[in-house]
Amino acid sequence: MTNAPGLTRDQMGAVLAQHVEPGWIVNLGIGIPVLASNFLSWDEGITLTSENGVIGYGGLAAEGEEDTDLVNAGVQFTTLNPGGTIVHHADSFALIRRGLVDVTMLGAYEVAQDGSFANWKTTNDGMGNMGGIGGAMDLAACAKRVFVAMEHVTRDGQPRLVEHCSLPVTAPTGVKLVVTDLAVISLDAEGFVLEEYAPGVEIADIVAKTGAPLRVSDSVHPVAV
Amino acid sequence: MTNAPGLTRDQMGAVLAQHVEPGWIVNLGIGIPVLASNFLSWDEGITLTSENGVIGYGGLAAEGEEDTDLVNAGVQFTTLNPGGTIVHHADSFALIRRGLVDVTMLGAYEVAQDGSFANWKTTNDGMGNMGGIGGAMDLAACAKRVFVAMEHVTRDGQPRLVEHCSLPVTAPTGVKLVVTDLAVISLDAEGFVLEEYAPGVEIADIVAKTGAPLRVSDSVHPVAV
Amino acid sequence: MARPAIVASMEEAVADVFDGATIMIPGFGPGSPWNLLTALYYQGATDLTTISNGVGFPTGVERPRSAGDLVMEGRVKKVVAAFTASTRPSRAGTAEQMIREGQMEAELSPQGTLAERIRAGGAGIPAFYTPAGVGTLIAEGKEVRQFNGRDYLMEEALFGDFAFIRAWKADTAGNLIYRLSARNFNPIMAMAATTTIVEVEQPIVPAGELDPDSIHTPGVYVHRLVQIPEDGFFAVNRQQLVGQAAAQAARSSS
Amino acid sequence: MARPAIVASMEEAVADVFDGATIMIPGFGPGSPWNLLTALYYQGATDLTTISNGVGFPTGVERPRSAGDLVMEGRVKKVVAAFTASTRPSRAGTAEQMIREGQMEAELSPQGTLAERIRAGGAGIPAFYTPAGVGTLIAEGKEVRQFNGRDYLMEEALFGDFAFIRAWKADTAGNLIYRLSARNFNPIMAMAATTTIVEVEQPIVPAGELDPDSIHTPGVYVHRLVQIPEDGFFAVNRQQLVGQAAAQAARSSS
Repeated sequence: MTNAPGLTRDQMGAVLAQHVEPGWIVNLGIGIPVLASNFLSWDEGITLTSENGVIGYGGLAAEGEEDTDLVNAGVQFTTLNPGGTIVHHADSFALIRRGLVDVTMLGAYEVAQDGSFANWKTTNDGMGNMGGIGGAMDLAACAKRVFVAMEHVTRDGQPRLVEHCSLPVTAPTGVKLVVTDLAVISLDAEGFVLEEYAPGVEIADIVAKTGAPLRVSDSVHPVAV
Repeated sequence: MTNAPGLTRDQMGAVLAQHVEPGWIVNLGIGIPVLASNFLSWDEGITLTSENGVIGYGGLAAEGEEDTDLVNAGVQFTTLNPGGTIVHHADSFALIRRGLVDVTMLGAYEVAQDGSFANWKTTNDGMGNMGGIGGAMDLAACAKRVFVAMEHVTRDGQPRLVEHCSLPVTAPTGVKLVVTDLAVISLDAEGFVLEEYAPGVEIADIVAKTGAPLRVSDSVHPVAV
Repeated sequence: MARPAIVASMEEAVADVFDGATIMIPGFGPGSPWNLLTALYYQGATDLTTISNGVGFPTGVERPRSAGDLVMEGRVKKVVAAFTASTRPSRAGTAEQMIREGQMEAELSPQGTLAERIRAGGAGIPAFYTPAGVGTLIAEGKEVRQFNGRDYLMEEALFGDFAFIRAWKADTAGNLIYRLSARNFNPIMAMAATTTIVEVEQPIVPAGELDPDSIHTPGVYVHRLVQIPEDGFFAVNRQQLVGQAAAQAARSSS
Repeated sequence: MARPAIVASMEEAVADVFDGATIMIPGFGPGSPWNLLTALYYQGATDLTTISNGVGFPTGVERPRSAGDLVMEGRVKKVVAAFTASTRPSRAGTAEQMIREGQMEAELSPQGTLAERIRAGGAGIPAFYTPAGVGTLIAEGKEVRQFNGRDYLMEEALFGDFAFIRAWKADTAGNLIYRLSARNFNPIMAMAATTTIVEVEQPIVPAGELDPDSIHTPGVYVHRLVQIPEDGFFAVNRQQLVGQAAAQAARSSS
C-alpha cells in the first residue's frame, strides 16, 4: 500500500463483498479476493466454493483449530459451513464449467476496457507453456461474471486499467467490475465507468491513473467503508 | 430348448463361467449370461459389475430377503459381496469405456465370422433410432473380449452363426467365444473354430447348422457339464 | 439461488413444468422419481421431451404414474433413451409403434454414451468422443475421428429444463445421498438441468447433519426438495414397483 | 487383477517404477502421496513425466521428498501442470529456469482442463471440448470449434503408467475413502493409470467394513495398497507439510 489516501487490502475485500448478492455462488481467488470471505455470510445464502472441491467453506480456521485436511484454493486452513461438502477436482470444475459460479474474484496485472484481463504470465515471452494459470482460465471463461481486485497502478506508477492488455490474457472478455485501492470501476460495452472512489481521492487523479477512457457514472459516490 | 440333445440354459451359463479366469472383471448381460453368476466366485478374485453401477455383486437375492434398492443389469434383486460398492451411471460406464472389463457376456441374434454380432434390432428397417441397445454397444466396443450365448439356430432352424450379419450389428468386431446349446465355438482371424460339442451332438450336425465355415479344433472335446 | 426451497407437496414441486419442457428422468428399477412423475401426470404438461434409460411403460393404475403413461397419452413429443424399442419382435409396444409411425420422435443412444452425454451437460462439456457405436447404424451422421489409431464418434451433451430426482437422504442445504443401486442416473441428472427437483425418502435433516465426505449430490445443484408423504410411493410400495420395473425390463429385453 | 496386493513397504510399492514412466501425482496441500514420493526419490527412477497441479517444490530435507526434489535432480523430463512458473517475476524458481532453458519439457493446462483430461483418461474418453482458454495463448495449436454459437477448445485425455494415491481409509478389496479436501485429484488420478498405488493413513480394514454407498474410489481401480508406517508422513507431520505447501503456494501466486 504505497497509495495514501486509498483503500487497504481488507477494505478492498469488503468492497468486493458489497457487490455480491444473496444466493450467489462465489469463487474467491488468492490474495485480496479471499479477504472478501470475512464479509460474506453463508446465512445470507452465499456459498463459497474453491477449486479443490470445497463447496460451502467458511472463514479461515482459528489458530490451533486447523484441520490439516481442509484448505481453500490458497491452501490456507479453512472451515466448513453446516451443509458444506466436498467433491473431487473434476467435479469441482464441472460445477465451474457448467456456469454455476455467479462471480469469480481474481487478482490481475492488467484489465482492458473490453473486459479482458491478464493474470497468469508476468512476461510476454511467447512461451505458452510457462505460467501460473491455476483455475483462472476455467473460472474466467465460465463464471457468470469476473470481479478483479488489484492496485490501480504498478509499482512504477503505470496504469493497470488499459486499452489493451500488454500481457497474455487469461480470458478475452468477462470482467464486469474492478476494485482497486483508489476506485470501483464497472465495465460496459463501451469500456470503463467510474462508480465509486476511495474517500479523499480526487476523481481527476483516478482518471489520470487510468490508461483508457474512463467515464464517470452519474451516480458516482464515495466507497462506503 | 427345442434341440435335444443339447445344453440347457443353466448348462450354457456354467460353460460360460468355465471360460472366465481368476481376477477377471466380468459383465453379464440379461438372459443366459446372468446364469453364469451362479458359477463365478468372488473368492476366486472374480468381480461382477453391472451397467447400473454395482461393482462386486453376488448371487440373486433369496426370496424374502430382497433389498429393493439393489438390482443387477436385468433389474433382478441381487446381493453385494463384501467389498462390493456402487458408482453412478456415468462412472459405471467410465469403468467400461476405460477397458477394465475383461469379458462382457451378451445374448445375440447373430454372430458373424469376423467377430461382429447383432443384438439390438430385430428388423433391418434402417431406423437407427429404434432398438434396444442398453449398454451393449459400450460394452462390446470397450471390453477386452465378448462372449456370446445364444441358441445355435433360430426357431425356424436358420443358422445364427453366419458369414455376415443380416441385422444391424452391435459392434463390427470383438466376439471371441460363442456358447450355444450345441457347441462352444471360438473365433480367430479366419473365423469360427469348433472347440467343444454338447454331449450326444454330432460334429457334422453342428457344422451343418453353422452358416459359415467351421473349422474343427485339433483338441475338440465334449463340453464338461 | 444457492439454497433449495423445501416445498410442501409433489403438486407444488412440479407446478411450473411447462409445455415443451425437457425432463431428465432417472431410474433403473430403483431410483425412479415415482411421486414427481405421478404429480406431473395430473399436472397436465404436454409436448415434453424425456431423457431416460428406457421409454418407460405405463403403470396401468391411477397412482403411481410413470413416464410411460405420458407417452401413451401423446404428451411426449420426443424420447432420448438407450431403449426405444423392444428387442423381441413379438413384444413391440405402443411407444414403439408411435415412433415407427412418426407420432413421437426418438433419439437412441448407447447407455454409456447416454450417461456420458448427461454428465457432459452437467459439466459444461459440449461434446466428447467415445468408441461406442463405431461401425454401427448409430454412427450414421456422426463425426468419426481417430485418436491413437482408433476410431471414435463425437457425441454431444444433453441438458434438461428439469431433472426429477429421487434421493434417500437430504439436508436443508440440498445435499443428497442415494442408496445402493437407486443411485444410477440420479447424480448426473441432478447436475444437468436448469431446475432440479428432488423427492426425498427419509426425513429431510438440518444442514450439517450429513457427513460432508459422503454426499453424492452437492446442494448447489438442487432447487427444490419435497418430502415423500406417508401415502406416497417409497418403502412400502417399492417392492411392487420394482417388481413391475423388472417385469418390464424382462419384457423389453431378450 | 481384480484384488489389490497389500505390500509391506513404500519401497516395495514403487519398486517397479521404470525410467521414462509417466506418474500421476495428486495433492493440493493435503492429499499428497508424500510417502510414495519419498520412496520413489530413493528408488532412483529417472526420465519421468509427472502430471500434477503444480510442478512442486523441493522439500529441502532428507525425508519426506516431493516431486520438486525429482525435478531439481533432473529426473523429470516433462511436467504437465496448471502451474509451471511463478506468477511473480521476482520468485522464479529453478524448475522455471529449467523449462525456459529447455532442460525440462512443460505442458501447461488450465486446472479445470487438467482435471477433466485426467477424468477423461480414466473414463476412456480420448478428447472433449471446453471453453477454458479460448482466445488465449493456451489455444495455440488447438482445434477451436463452435457449439451453439460458442467457441470451445478440443483437449485430449491424460493417462499415467502409475498413479500415486493418498487415501484416508481403505479395505482389502481396494475401496478407498478420502478425507475432506485431501480428496482433490486422488479419485480421478486413481482411475487414470495402468498401475494405481495407494498409501493408506488408517489401518486397512477387511472388505465389507466400509459403507458401500460411501466409497470414493472402487477397488477395481487399485493395484497396490501400502499402510503408512508409524514413522511415515501423516497425521503427526501433516501440519508441517501442509504449512509448507501453503507457503509454497503463496510464494508461487500473486
